[in-house]
Amino acid sequence: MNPVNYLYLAALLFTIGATGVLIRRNAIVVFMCIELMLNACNLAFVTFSRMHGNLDGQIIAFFTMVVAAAEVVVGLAIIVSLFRTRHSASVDDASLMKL
Amino acid sequence: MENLIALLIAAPLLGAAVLLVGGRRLDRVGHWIGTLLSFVSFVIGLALFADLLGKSTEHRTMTQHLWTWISVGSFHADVTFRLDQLSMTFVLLITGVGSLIHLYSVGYMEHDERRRRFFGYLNLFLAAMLLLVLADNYLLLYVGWEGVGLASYLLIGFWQHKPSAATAAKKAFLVNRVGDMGLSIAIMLMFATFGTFAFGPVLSHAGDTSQGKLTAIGLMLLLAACGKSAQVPLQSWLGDAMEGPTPVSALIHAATMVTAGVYLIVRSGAIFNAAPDAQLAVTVVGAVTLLFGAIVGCAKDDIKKALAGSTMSQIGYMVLAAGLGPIGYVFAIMHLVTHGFFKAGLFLGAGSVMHGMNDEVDMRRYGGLRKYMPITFITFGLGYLAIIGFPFLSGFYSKDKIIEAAFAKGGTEGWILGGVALLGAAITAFYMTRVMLMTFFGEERWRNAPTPSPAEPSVEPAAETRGEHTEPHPHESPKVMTIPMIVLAVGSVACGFFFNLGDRFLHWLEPVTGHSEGHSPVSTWTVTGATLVCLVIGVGIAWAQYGRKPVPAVAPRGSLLTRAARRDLLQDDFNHVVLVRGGEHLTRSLVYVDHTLVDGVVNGTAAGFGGLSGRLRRIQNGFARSYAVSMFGGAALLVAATLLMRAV
Amino acid sequence: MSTTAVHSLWTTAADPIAKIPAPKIEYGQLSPTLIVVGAALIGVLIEAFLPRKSRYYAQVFVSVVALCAAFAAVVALAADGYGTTKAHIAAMGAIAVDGPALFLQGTILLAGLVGLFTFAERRLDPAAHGNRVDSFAAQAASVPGSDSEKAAVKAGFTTTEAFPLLLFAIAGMLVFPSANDLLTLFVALEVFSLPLYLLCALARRKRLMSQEAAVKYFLLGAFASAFTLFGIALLYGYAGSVSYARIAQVVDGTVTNVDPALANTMGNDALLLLGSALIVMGLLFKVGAVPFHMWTPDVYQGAPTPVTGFMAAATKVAAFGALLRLLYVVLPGMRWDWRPVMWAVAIITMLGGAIIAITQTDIKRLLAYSSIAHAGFILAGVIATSKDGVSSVLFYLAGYSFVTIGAFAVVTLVRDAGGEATHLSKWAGLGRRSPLVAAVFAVFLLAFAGIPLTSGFAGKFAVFKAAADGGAAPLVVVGVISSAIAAFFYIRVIVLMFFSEPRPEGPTVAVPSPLTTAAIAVGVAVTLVLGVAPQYFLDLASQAGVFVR
Amino acid sequence: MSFPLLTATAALPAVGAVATAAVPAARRTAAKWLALLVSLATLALAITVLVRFEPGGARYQLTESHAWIKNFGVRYELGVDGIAVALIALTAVLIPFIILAGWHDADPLETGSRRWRPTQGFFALILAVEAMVLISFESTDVFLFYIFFEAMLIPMYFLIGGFGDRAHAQGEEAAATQRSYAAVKFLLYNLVGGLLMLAAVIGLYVVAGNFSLQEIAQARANGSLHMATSTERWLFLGFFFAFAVKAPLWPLHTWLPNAMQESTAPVAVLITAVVDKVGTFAMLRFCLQLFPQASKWATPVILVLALISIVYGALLAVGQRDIKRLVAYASISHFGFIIMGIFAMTSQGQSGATLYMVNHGISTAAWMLVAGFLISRRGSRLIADYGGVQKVAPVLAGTFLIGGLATLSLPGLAPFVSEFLVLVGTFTRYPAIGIIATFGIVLAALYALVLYQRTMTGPVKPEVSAMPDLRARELVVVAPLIVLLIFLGVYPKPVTDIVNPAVKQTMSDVHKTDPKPSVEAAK
Repeated sequence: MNPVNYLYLAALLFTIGATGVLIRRNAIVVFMCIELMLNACNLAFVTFSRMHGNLDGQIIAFFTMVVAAAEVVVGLAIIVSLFRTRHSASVDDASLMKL
Repeated sequence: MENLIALLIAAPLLGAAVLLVGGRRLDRVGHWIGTLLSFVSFVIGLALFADLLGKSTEHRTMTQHLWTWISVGSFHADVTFRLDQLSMTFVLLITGVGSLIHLYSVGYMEHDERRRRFFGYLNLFLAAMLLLVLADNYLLLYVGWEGVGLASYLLIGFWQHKPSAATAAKKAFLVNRVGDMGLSIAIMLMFATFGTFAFGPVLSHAGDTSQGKLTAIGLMLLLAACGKSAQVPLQSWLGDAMEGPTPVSALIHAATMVTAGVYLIVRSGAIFNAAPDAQLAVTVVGAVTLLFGAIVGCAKDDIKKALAGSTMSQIGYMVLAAGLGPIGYVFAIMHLVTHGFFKAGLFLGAGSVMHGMNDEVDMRRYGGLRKYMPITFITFGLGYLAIIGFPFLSGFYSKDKIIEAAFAKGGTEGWILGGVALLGAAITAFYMTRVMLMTFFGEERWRNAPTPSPAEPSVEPAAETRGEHTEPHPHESPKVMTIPMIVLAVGSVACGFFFNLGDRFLHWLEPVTGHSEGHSPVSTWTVTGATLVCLVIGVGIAWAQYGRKPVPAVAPRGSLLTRAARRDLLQDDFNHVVLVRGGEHLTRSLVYVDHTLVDGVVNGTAAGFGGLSGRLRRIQNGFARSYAVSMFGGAALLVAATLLMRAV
Repeated sequence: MSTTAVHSLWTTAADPIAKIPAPKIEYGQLSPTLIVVGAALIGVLIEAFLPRKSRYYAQVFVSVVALCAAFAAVVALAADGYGTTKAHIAAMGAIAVDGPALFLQGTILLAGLVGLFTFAERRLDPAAHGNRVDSFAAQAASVPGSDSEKAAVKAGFTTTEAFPLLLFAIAGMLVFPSANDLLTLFVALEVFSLPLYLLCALARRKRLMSQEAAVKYFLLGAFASAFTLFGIALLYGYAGSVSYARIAQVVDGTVTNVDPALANTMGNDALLLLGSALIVMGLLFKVGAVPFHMWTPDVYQGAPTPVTGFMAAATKVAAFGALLRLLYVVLPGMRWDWRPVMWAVAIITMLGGAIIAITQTDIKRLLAYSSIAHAGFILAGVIATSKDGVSSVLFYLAGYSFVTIGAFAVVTLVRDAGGEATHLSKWAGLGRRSPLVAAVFAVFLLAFAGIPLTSGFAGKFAVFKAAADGGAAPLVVVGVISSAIAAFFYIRVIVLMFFSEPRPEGPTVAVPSPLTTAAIAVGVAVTLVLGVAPQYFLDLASQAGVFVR
Repeated sequence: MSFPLLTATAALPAVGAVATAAVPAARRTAAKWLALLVSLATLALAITVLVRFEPGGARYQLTESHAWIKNFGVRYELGVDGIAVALIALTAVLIPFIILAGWHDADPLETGSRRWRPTQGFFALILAVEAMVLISFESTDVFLFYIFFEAMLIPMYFLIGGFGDRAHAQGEEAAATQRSYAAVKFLLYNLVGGLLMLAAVIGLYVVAGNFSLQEIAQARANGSLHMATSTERWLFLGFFFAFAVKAPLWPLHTWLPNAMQESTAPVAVLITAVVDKVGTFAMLRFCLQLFPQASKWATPVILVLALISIVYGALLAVGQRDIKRLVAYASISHFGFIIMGIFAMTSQGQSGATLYMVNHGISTAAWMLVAGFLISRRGSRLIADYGGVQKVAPVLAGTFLIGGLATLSLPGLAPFVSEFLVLVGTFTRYPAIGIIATFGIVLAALYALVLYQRTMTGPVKPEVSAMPDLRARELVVVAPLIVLLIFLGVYPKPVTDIVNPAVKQTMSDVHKTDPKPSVEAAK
């Protein structure tokens, strides 16, 4: 099967993730969407790696996972603290600062 | 000898400086300093005159170069004086009459606490006037020209606390400025045409350039003359100028300054000779003013304003003569000199009368004063006879010559001008007789006239300060005032005859002004006869109206013409409506424009940015997701644009 | 896909370990970064093992020492000629050691040091229960207003973790502009972003706003980096490698030995354009260019002011460095594709930032928008695509970062009961109350406005000159127009401080410790020196103007 | 390397400013005296410059040149030609009088409002402005000039916004807001101008590669530096706009009335008599030298604008109710004359314009400062609040009248010479414009005399009945100015001799010669 299709899939996942970020209110979900985007990137990396026939892509994928993990740590910390103060994880509630 | 010329000016200038800077400590002696210095100037003038007479005719022009004033590129102006027969004549007139009037003022201004300043201004005027007539180029003349304007401004407005006086002063200066504009444009034209504006080169090369340019220059000079000499259409200031103290009216607004225009035209004769159109304009202005002034003079009840009108019309005579070209120049100047004498005399007389009448100026509140102030009566009377041209008095000679010259112009012009001049003579006789009768004859109308008439608000302040509106006690003025009057009276009787003995004056001036005998369609004697007839008619009518029947203490309504004439033939009203009102509207609207439009555009732009900012910041609505949207959109745009760039 | 390709791939994957060469790392040339990272790790250990009381001092000490040492290392490298002649690529092509890298690292380190001073300031906030406190939350984990927070405050806790976080951020920033392959770029990006997200959440006062800022910054930042990552993936797909040099070669078409198997992807321009656009977008997000700027005002306002100052200065420096390297090293071949786009971005950034700032009422937001406008000005220099352009941008960044930190440091001084009084109305008549502070702030504002004899003018002039030289005259015109607009609100603040009557209930100006004083003093000094006698630094910047390939 | 006289002249007031600012708050009087002494010392230096300068010598004399910012091609280059010397002298002469006149303007009010007006600051700012003005007259490097042309705004801005007339109709609060509005307006107008000029300066660098006025001018002259016509025009417009704002030329003038109205009289004089001159000076030095073709190309439009300024300014002056605004609009009219003279491109016009700058400086100073004394006595700027002052304060009235007469350029006073030169210079090349401009002298008479009449003459208003006459200090300020006015009116040669050679140079820069008269009568 032509690996290009995996690229299409990656693009699709990425778009889904992005859309999720734009339309979902819950911070956690938004964050998961971002993770989805990152994973879409991973898929793309791996696919390209396969197409190019070198390992760089696969290695980058690992790096990405690590980074994603770190992001989770930081992100969840922030979101949770926000949740505990406001008792809601809605992104839209956090709009004190505007204009 | 020519080094003395500068002293002529220096003396009064020094006086002005000392008196104005000196401060109160000079109040005691100030007036004497001023008088002394003006006499000094007069003596120097006499010395120079003697020297000039000593010389042969062609060497009678002396110049004194002091320093280079302005020098930029080819633009070169020197401070150089030029004394020739013409300027000599003026110097003597100015310093002579000036000195007399200084003397007179010592008495007249006795009660004014600002007398020192008054004399300072008088000296300033003398200096400026002398500079005017002694300048060797038009730019320097311009300095004197505006200098006398300043002096007259200061002196008309001398009683500044009177709004009327302040207004009159301002008006005089402004109207003069309009004239000055003409002079400066004329100078620019000269510079552009001849590359210089010194008398010598300009006048000697006048012929070398085109008609058009010369006409332009001539008309501009005429405009200047109109401003300074109160000729139509710029005459309106002279009447109001009577707000000034009477000696000022005598010196500046009768004898000397107002005649500067005539000087200018005669001085620039070469230009006018080469520009007949300009000359015609001059004669027309002269003729019109001649009648205008005369008519106004007939209607005024304020003695000074009546005399002012007469001044206007007499200067009209001179301008008319000057416009006639070589045939008229000399007579213009001659009439100027004689007029200087008798009109100054008349004003001083009027001043003396007012002095004795608590500064009342309304002739309808005079009457029968000849018993109370005999000297004034006699001197005034002599002046009167002189101005109406009573045979063998000075006016008779000078005016006759002008009328003859007018006829001698030839053609229909000649007839018209001559006719006008004759008519003028008649009217002159009328209004002067009227003044004479109302003032010195008839019943004593001042007996039952407690308050000054509201018609004449311009009551001199001395009266207010003294607070007397009770019945006046007419009395003769002190010696210091009467002596000048007597001297001037003598002058106005004799000088005409003296000048004409063997055409002295003619030969004296001819080298400067040039002279040509016109061929008059009518003989000299006819003219003289006609003049006398007119004279008699004028006097007769006046006597019929004011001599036989009593004069009403309150002015009757009078005919349309009279009412118009009382208002200077509506000329002021015209100015007010057209210029003043129009100007006010213009400035007010401009202020509005400046605020709303010019400023508004800028403020508007600022406000516009503010509004835009206010609208744009709404995008920043605080919702993270909308920020994400903008980022997403931005990214999309970025990608699209990049692809597009490649596509095209 | 042909079987040979599969086979080859398999074999490559199956190669014996021996075939993988041991990496060769030039520790000496990476020393600045390594020092900072090491110090950060020590900081973590301090948190773990030292008693609370002594942590603060230990942390400050370690951080200061580390930053100074790192800066010394940078200077040493530069003196050694790594900036010019010996410039080359270290760490197996991962890190470039060259002029721009060293210059920017130096700038970041100094900015970090000054920022550190403001972090360590403990005199401004009134002492809580006898404990001096800095501007960081007593205990970030405790809910605002909760008992646990009160307890933490009572116990005199302070979040000394801020210092290691700062160091980590700085470390990431040091790598960012010198990263020479996309992977390093991405990692560095995250390394300096994540600590900043956290730092934003640590404000002692106004914690809700602080947390909100953190959330926004985090979500949007992660969002952006996801885009970046996807862009990286695409570029990788395009070039078959993430190394700048390799990609550049492919872009220029000068690539050798193309594997026939890759013919269908290698050099596919669609990938190239998409990829580079997305990566650039990620960087533009960091520099806060319109339309990726919207996080800036909120985050600047919500974050603790020292953090804001540091962030505003250092992030810009690092991000612009990376942007420059990307555009000058990787993508010069497609200059004609990205220049027009950048033109547009620069223009809307300059105008947008300036215009929106006019109606701001909060001093921190105002400065945020002004920083956006400045990003636009710097972009104008980036677009010049010339050596002059590079050096002018470097110079601008150096000048700008110190002015920014100084300005925010002044903001920390103006306080009332509720902490910092950032609403503009409260600044009315400040010039009457404390002329000196007002004057200093006025100097910073004038520098922002680009009045001559300040660093702002020199920088702006350099950038615009480069842009005009590079044929971007219209950009210069837009630049001066937006500077004029910007001048309006800077002046508004000055008017407010000097010409309007002080409010009775107006804020007081706290007397800072030598730390903040030093930060402000450095700001003023740099502003004036770079304004009056910029020659030396211009030389420095122009020597550092060449990227190694 | 001789003694850097020009640097010293500019540096002295700068140092003085710092020193004055450093004087402790209590020693207010000391600060005043210090400032006065510094300004006098500067005057001494300026006179040395005047003496050391040889008319007809090299074009730029007393030159200094040091490297400054290599990368921008900027050098620290000073040098003066006749025009610059004249204006330096003017500045140095006026500043002591300004300081003396403003002696009490910045004293903190003992009673009532908590105005923040440290005397030290006031005088320090004045000296700072002087320093910057001087250096911008001296600099022959475009960039150097630009820097101080711009930096000058900041001290001016604080002088306008920080210090105003004491008593104010609507009370201090309103006064403060109006002041800051005026200050902001001043700053923004000039900043916008300056920023556009910045673009042009950069463009000039891109074209020419350096900023040295002499080098560029030479290169332009000998054709080695070619500018595309459109480029030259754009650059010219960039420069001219900035100078036209500063000058100010209609319709960019509206900042001036506000600024002069709100600031104290000495500061107003500083604005119009000193600072604004930099604009007209720069037109003469930079626009004409750097962009001769473009200058000629723009001449018609500029002349028309100048003409509008003349008439428009005068008419608005007539319409004003506020004494200071009136003076401001009068100045606008005068600046119209100056600009007209510059762009008439005749030696009379340009010499006249330069002379005009000097004379207008002195006459406005005299007029405005006396007006300031008047206002400080009554505490109102409205003309309607005065009347009959000459009765109670004759000397004040007299000096005020002389100031007014100078403004309406009465012959015998200095402004007449320059105004007439400008008119003649314009007339010989553009007769129509020259004639229309002549109407300006009538309008000038109108506003000057109307102001005098309304304030000084007529019955004495009760509010002014107790008004004291000029004090010794004030007399010391006014008298020398009046003497100068008369002297330069009677004997302007000292100035013209210095200016003429420089103007000849400028004329040759723009390849123009005076139009020849049709009849050679001068011989």
